Amino acid sequence: MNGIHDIGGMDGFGPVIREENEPVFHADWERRIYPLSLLTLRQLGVSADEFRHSIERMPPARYLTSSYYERWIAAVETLLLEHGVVTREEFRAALGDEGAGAIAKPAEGPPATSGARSKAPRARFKRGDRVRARNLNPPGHTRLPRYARGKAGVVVRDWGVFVFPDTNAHQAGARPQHCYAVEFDARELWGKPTSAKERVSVDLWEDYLESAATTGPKKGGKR
Amino acid sequence: MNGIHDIGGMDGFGPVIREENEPVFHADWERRIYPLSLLTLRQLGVSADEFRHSIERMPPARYLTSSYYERWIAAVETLLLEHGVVTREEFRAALGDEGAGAIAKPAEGPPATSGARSKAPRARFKRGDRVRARNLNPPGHTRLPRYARGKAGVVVRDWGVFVFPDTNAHQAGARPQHCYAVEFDARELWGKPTSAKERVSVDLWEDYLESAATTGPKKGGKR
Amino acid sequence: MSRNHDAVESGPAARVRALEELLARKGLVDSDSIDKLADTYERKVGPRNGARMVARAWTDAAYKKRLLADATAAATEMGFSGPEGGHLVAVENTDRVHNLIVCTLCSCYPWTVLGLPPVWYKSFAYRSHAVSDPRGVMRDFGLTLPDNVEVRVWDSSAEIRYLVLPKRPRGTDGLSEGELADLVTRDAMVGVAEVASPLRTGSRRSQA
Amino acid sequence: MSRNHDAVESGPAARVRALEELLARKGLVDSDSIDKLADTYERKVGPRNGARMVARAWTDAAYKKRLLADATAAATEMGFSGPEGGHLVAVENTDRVHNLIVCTLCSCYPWTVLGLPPVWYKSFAYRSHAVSDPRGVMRDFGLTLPDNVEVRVWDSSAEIRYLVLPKRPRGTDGLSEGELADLVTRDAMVGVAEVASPLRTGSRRSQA
Repeated sequence: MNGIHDIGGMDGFGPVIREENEPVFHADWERRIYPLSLLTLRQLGVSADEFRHSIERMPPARYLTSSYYERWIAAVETLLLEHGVVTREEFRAALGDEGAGAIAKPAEGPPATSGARSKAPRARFKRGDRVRARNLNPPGHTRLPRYARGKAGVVVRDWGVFVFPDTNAHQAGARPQHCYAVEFDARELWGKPTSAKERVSVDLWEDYLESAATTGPKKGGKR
Repeated sequence: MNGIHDIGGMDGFGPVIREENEPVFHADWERRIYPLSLLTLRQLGVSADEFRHSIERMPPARYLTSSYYERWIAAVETLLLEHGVVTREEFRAALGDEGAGAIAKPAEGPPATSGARSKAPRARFKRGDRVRARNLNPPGHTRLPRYARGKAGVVVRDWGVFVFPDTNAHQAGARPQHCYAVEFDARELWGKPTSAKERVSVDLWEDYLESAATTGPKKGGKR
Repeated sequence: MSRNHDAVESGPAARVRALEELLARKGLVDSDSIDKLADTYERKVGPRNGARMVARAWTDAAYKKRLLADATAAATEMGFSGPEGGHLVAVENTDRVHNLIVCTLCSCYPWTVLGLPPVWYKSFAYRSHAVSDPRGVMRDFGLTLPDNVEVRVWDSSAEIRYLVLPKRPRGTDGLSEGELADLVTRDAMVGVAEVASPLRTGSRRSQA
Repeated sequence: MSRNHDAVESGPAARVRALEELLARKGLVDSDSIDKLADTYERKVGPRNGARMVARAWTDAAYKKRLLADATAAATEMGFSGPEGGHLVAVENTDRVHNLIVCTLCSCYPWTVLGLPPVWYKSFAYRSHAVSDPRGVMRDFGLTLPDNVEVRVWDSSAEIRYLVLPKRPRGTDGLSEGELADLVTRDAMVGVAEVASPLRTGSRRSQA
């Protein structure tokens, strides 16, 4: 989903403010929700993908007005409800409302994929290949940031085989496949006429990519 | 700027809720802020472009948590402050805080353009031309939505000559130029394999566009 | 309901009052001008204007032609004009094409002919999804179009303001221009609805 | 300061207490396990781990080679491992290239070697601008790079976790590995700062 979490390239959030001598946790409740969440996720067998997606499905205004650990509270509540561990009635008795899961966007996953793919599939791309991130806008979880979609870059590393977040977050299959570091020139991403060199590397799964040769003319030379 | 206002294509806001027998204004303050704003903008000589940009520069969380007319309040306060009509001290005395302008992102406009361009410049494109929206990410105001950037479409209408928002909002020149209705296939915009036909027309100024032939292969045939 | 609103909005209400006082002291605005302008939008400008244009286009082929060629002139000719009507364009719904109007970047709307936009038109839900999932948005309004009808979305990103000319419903042959105008809704002129046939309502009633 | 925080966060504080009680009753979590895990992140895991790796890489060419070839193994060899360290990658700053780490989609971070991320790393300001304006973000931290230094941003969109190997500052020839580790900051290992030279501080002091 094109959620509020996908904020790479957005403007308007102001300068980055650094806190001097920052503590690990700013309050006792942060110190407790963090391990509480980790333990709960382990008990429920929730993957990192599913956990991330439970945060992404928060109402956008709530996402932006919540602190980092407040988003974790919301995620845990959503998952407890969706995994049938806690009911809305139990939340109401304990929290005074039905829990964040009651207002989270329902997950819309892709259809389950068969387990037909091998566990160590062959890599379609190799270092130096010019690729283009596909313009995918799935309704469910994805780790292809909007700012990279449709943009051409170069494979700089093959990280090996990883489960595919877009299906794994929805229990729709692990779909293991190669994941690559794809390097984009900042001019390609933002169209800016920078004199100073800037490149952004994004880790992208094979299903996010297509050969750049098939969709556009080759720009620039060899690297 | 890639502000929170540029939400075309975003997910997570839920279904559209229609109000039965909706009144023109929902409260007396809405009934007053609306004409108050129009009159103030007229007095200050604020263009629609500058007005829109004053809304876009609201902090994103505040933008999302404000109602439509609350955003107008913020915009008017910002413009009154920036035009030097009301001081922060006066706002503090009247409102209890320094006004929304104190927390708005400062405008970052482009350098002023010379008035060299003629008032009725020649149209570079004509109906039927295949064009591509440029990948522009200016720090200031723009009316080129993010979802259209980098996408190819077809000119379906030439609306004639209009002042250019990206400079006009910043008092950096009117830069009059042709504005076109450019029609994009939904598959081009969202990459979705729709069987049902969908097209989105966006009104785009000439400076937002380049000939599609120069940046990619021609897809599809004549129209 | 409206009392509820007042309670929730006591913040902005107090703020607007203070702003108005401040600007009045500075001689920038006055209470009479504010009232007058508010009255205009509450009483004079509204979807009734657009509905009359639509009804006339349905009954007067020459007017329809003028409307589709130059909606600004066609509106002015009926007495509807104003700052936001300067570049009005009418787009026609047919059996093959259905048009939908949105403004993703703010909430541009053809004020002169439809009045001020409803809350849903200005909502983030509508602005975000009308361009990426127009059929889903229409379903939110109870309108399900057949797959063979092409959807054309118009994002009002510049100074053009769009008005949808809906399809004339069946069973309206004998109706006058005024009766037809009564059938035309704001929602139909934005494209999230069709104009309902009086026949259908009638038959439903006769079944009940 | 921390009292202030408690006051502001009384909402979440009460909520987390109620959640913990509810889940404890269900036998899902217990207070001891929570304390133990919290302790681990407050006391055992932190940027000191990464700093020791950096200092060693500066003084031990063979270790540096191993670190750049397989940072996961190079971390494990020093006793640092864990679920978030499974795919650790070190990227080296040189006179020509400066690396910066971000996670635009959430807040992925190399926990095992740097501990939990600071608030600024998780902030919308950092996540949004690190990819589109990395030099501007560095300036927020007081770091202005010459234009001829290439900036390479790594967006942690998958399961790879990045660690920046900063440049060894001048004037550190005589320092021990432990003394070097004391110079290495978390910010430098994320790429928003350079490791300051002890010389510069010294000379500034001698001027004062």
